[in-house]
Amino acid sequence: MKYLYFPGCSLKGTGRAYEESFLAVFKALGLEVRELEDWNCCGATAYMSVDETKSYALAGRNLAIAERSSDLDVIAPCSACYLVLNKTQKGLKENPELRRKVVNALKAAGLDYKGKVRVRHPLDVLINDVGVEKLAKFITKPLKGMKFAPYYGCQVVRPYSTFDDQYNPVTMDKLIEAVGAECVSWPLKTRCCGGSLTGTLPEVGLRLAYILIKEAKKRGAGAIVTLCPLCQFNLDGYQDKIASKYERVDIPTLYFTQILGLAMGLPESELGIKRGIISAEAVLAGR
Amino acid sequence: MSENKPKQENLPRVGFYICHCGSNIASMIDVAEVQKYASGLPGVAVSRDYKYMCSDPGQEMIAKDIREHKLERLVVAACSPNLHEETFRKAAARGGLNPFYFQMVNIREHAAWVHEDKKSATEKAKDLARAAIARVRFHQALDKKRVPVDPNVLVVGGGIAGIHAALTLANAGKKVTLIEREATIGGHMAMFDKTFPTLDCAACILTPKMSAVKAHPNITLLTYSEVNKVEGYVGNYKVTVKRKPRYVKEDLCVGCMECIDACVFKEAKFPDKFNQGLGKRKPVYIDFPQATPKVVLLDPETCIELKTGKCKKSCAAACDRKAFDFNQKEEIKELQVGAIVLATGFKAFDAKRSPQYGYGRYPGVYTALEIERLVNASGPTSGEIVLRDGKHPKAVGIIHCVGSRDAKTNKWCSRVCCMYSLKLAHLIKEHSGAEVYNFYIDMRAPGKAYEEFYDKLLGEGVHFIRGRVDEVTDWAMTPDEEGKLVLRVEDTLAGFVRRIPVDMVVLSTGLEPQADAQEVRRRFNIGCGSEGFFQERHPKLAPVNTFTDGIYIAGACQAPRDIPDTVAQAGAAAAEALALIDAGFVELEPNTSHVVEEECCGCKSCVPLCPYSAITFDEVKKKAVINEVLCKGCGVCAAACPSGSIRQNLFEDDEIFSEIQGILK
Amino acid sequence: MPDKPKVAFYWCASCGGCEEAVVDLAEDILKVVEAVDIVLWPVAMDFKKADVEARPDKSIVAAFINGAIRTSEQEEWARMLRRKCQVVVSFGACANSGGIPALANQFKTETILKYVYEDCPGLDNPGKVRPLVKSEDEGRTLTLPEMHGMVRALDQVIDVDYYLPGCPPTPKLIMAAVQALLSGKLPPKGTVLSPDIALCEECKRKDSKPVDLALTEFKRPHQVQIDPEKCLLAQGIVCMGPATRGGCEALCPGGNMACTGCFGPTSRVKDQGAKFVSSVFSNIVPKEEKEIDAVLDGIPDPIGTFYRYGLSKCLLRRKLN
Amino acid sequence: MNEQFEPKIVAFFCNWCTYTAADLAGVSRLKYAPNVRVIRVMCSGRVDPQFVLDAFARGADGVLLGGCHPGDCHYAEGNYKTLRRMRMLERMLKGMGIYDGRFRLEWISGAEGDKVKTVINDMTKKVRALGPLDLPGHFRDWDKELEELEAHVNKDSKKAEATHAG
Repeated sequence: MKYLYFPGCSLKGTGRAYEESFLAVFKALGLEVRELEDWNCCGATAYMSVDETKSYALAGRNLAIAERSSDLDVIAPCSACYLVLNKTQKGLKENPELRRKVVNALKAAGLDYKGKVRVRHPLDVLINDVGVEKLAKFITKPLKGMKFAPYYGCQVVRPYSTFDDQYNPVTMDKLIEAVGAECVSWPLKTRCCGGSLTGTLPEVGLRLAYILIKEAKKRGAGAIVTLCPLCQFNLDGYQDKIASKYERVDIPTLYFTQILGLAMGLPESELGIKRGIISAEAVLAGR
Repeated sequence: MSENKPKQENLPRVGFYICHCGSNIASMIDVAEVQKYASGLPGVAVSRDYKYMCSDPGQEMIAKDIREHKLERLVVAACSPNLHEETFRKAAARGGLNPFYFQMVNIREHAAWVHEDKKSATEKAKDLARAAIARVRFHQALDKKRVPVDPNVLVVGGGIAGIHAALTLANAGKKVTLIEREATIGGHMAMFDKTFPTLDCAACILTPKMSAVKAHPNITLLTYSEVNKVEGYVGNYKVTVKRKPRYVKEDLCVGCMECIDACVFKEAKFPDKFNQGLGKRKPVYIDFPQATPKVVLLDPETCIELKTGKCKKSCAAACDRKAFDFNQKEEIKELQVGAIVLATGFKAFDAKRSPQYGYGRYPGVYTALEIERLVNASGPTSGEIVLRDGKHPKAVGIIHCVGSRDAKTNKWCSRVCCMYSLKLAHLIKEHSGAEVYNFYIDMRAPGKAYEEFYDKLLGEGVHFIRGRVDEVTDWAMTPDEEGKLVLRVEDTLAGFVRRIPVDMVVLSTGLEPQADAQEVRRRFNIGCGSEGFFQERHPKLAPVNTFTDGIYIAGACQAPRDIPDTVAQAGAAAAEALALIDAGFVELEPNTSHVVEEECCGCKSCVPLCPYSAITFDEVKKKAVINEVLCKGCGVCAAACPSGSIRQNLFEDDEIFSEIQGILK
Repeated sequence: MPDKPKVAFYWCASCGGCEEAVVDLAEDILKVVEAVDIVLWPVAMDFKKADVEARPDKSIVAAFINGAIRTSEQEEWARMLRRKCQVVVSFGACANSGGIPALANQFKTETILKYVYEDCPGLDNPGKVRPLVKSEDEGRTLTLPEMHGMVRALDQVIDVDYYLPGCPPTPKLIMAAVQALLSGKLPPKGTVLSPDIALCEECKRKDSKPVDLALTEFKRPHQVQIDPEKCLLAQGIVCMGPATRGGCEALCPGGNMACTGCFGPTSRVKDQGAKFVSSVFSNIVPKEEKEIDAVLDGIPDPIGTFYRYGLSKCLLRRKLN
Repeated sequence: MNEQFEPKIVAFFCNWCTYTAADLAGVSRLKYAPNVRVIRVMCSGRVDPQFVLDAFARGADGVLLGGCHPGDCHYAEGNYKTLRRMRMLERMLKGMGIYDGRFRLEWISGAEGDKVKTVINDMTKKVRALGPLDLPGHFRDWDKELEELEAHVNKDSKKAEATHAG
């Protein structure tokens, strides 16, 4: 199976570990992934509230490029990119006036947008296209004895639930079990990680992140596993600030592609394990 | 190739009447203008408008006009034929005119009520009137066919609705067959502990009726059976019934239950469906003590003998009446009945479809039916409110409208879950003394003594919080939430989000159609809404009838309904069936089709078209023949006869062509 | 002895097959000639228009007019014969319902002329010259009949007394018509001079048609080896028999070819094509749209098939454009 | 007169489903365009393609056929016959220059009152945009070419009679 890949700015920046582990795992699974040439920033959720037409055109450009080169699905690992691209598809389908403006704008750039391409999430591809049985064949070093808390964040399940349930998503839980680890029962799977508030209103943002990491630790999770670069950054990056404001928790935050890579026996260096601020060394040593 | 316009002079004399329907029609259609316009149309001898055509004076006016003006045709422009076609046919007959020389024009439901511009609505009324006046010229005199009605009745579904209907019919002296899919009758009601608003114990008021059914000479009770096929037509239905094997002979077993004790499985191991899986049962079991018929049955999935054939069959050995029969097979029975009452009941909403409430994830979350079993003295915990981990809950939260009034699941209000939530609140408080919180959106207590019951609960100190619970979580935000289930809810009266920690959560799941509603309604050839509730002929005027004559519906299969209304409907359905049977005959609409023998070339094109095999081919005469009694009058063969040799009464080609011509002038 | 009743034969837009049918009366033609005096028969006798015009109105007992009305000349002849004759018999499918020529009603006149005088393969007309209704040649003006916008049946131009169906009508029916005319015992005006019952009545293959025929596909005659005994429709071949008036004694099915509907519908049917569609597709097997379409694809030219002889009498009369 | 063109649409509704849905739309006071005139048949399978052609020939700008959803027919299979016939009729209508939504087949169950409203409003809008079909008008135009010649031929006949009056 072949896919196009839309990295987005995070996976080239703070979320580089996500890109490295994603590419490594997909390569190992024999899934050919080709980065979209000349992709541009997706505008993230902020731009849409500033200027809807321009933001749809900006995100729509990526979709037009994807459609131009082939009819393959395009994978957008970052939750924000995944949400924005899906929202653009839906918005342009339901709003003919907006669609006319965006299509004309893209025509001026020599692109023509039809809206046929499907935007996919890597987790959806792993669980639904590849399937847990096939994945099991690749698991050479199951992460026995490790307990992970699955954190989905918000954008992958709200406002649209595309490949999982809105209230109680389970695809990542299945992946954690597939890699041989234990999935901690954790009701805060989709509770807000603070998002951009950690930067703009720290007294609110940090408290939200603190609640998540505290409860995960309390329920015995060795690490939190997530699928969104911003959540990973909020939970992993601010633990010093949280420690000074509340209490020290110290729990690493890994990407689901990283733990899958480890279970498939891929070297840590290829999975960007070292990039985490809270070191996962101790936790992973036990495997 | 001449046009079929009859000559001007020999046109039959037509009486045209347009109804004001109070202001329903007159407010949007200029009835005087239509009346005047119609009076000028060829053949119209009398043209009147009147405030209420369907009233007695209205009908009397028609009868008088027919006699005085020697009218030969009648056209009434008013409401839908589905409403008053019969009324005006009878009026025509009273005037001495064949009732089928009449054509109705729908200018209320199809015009006055749905248009906003008086000019175009009046224009439309004139077109439709002209079409009917053109059409009625070609009407033929017809008369309804009478067909005898079989006096036996079939009642499908052994819940309280089916039980009450069957008893009412049997007490009226009719032979009734009551069919129930489960091993015992009693339906959902048998599972309840008490019933609102009087707190009668469900078993106390239901068991006498169940034993009355068992004892009644006129009722044949077929449990563990399903209807496979329905053929025939009103008054003459042939029903095929499939009886699943119990592996126990019903006439021998007296329900002493000694076989259950003797079963090789020492303790009960398998989830007991009747107790919503809370209790356990053995492969040989009986649903509940008052099960009717009081006969055990074997579960082929778990009984070793049935699965492997290698069991010492201690159950059979213990049975001195030798009631066991391990190779009992599925049995097919045929019934002849004149009327059928469908009382197939409802299915409770599956709480797992609202994952935010955590049913199936948190052991402390129960469905209302599970609580009905817990508070029930003959339930798995003999009435003791106890959690799955054995502890007694100090605080219980009851969430109303689970799955109901929700765009994501079921849009409709389930009508009973407010009242049974109040009842459960009372029972839980009474049995366990716990603090009880009811989370509701609107407290709906519309029935007799319902509001008073709600007041009683308020008096008993139950906490009522108005708001839709957002989620049930075991995440403790504060120390006093540790180990509890926390309900997060926006209290719309207090105006802020609250977190209520409780030990047990009860989900008041709503009512929805049975899972197989679509197949069942196709089997009985009745309609149903897209969600699956059976379609009544008219929501107000014929709530227990269906569009198929002879088939009636009662209870929650038609819409969510509480027990009092269900029993009332069951009585109504029984009355409708009795009316049909006691008439002794049924009049079939005469709009059947017939082959004109000398015109038929014997091409057999029509023969395979009839789903009721009413069309056969006479090999001697080499002509197609239609059996008028089997013909249901759909007209498919009339449209398909390539040489135009089949006519459908009341819908002949001339009549429809003239209607088209009338509309388009 | 008083001079014999005069009859006229005329042909408008026709192939000459109907003339051929009269000749096919063979020796019976002598009986006809004995009884009547033919005063017009362009294909066989040299009477001119002026000869007919010279006759007083209604002096001819009957005119048998075959062929559809396509040009102004044909219309003129038809109107003149109507004036000159007491009884006009519309003779054959072209006169009754437009016949094969009426299939042109699916095309604009310009499309037809462009094809015939410009695009037709094998044509040698570099100058794209077209015939003109009026043209000058060495001081003389030459006029040609004008081509009407559509092909009409005879009774769409003049009032017609009787109809002789068929392409062509069978000699037997022609003889019966002539004898009826001579005997003066005539059915009511407008009658079609053939039994008012569909063809299957006389078809020998009728018994082999199953009572529960449900087709899954339609075949064209060249695609299948036709069983000479079995009902053609049952073999999946479009046979218009059930929707076509009998009287021809099922000549075509007898000649191992499906009936194509030339006798027109029975008197109870207003549009033969629409009625046949209503019947023949009612019981094809598929119930889903896609599969239904696949079966319908077995009939690539529905209008040409179901209105082969009767497009003028289709309720829509001609293609809209 | 610049008054907007109002299409006239003839509808055949089956008694058990679409006609009942139209009644329901009435009972629920839903508002929709007044351009449709309904003819009631017991089953959509009673509608003979001749009726559709006759409606167009007599001046209908659109024809709407309403029946029960497949599987719901009160007579079990009537609507399958309708679907088979009308799929072919649509092809023939297209062949005769009538398409683009002037003829429309809709499955509407007895409970879908609002579908009757949306279908009628939508079809009225579309047919209004297509403009009048007006076959009777076309028939008159096509037959104009006959009148001139008729006058001419009858004029000559007077002359011919005169010469042979004697």
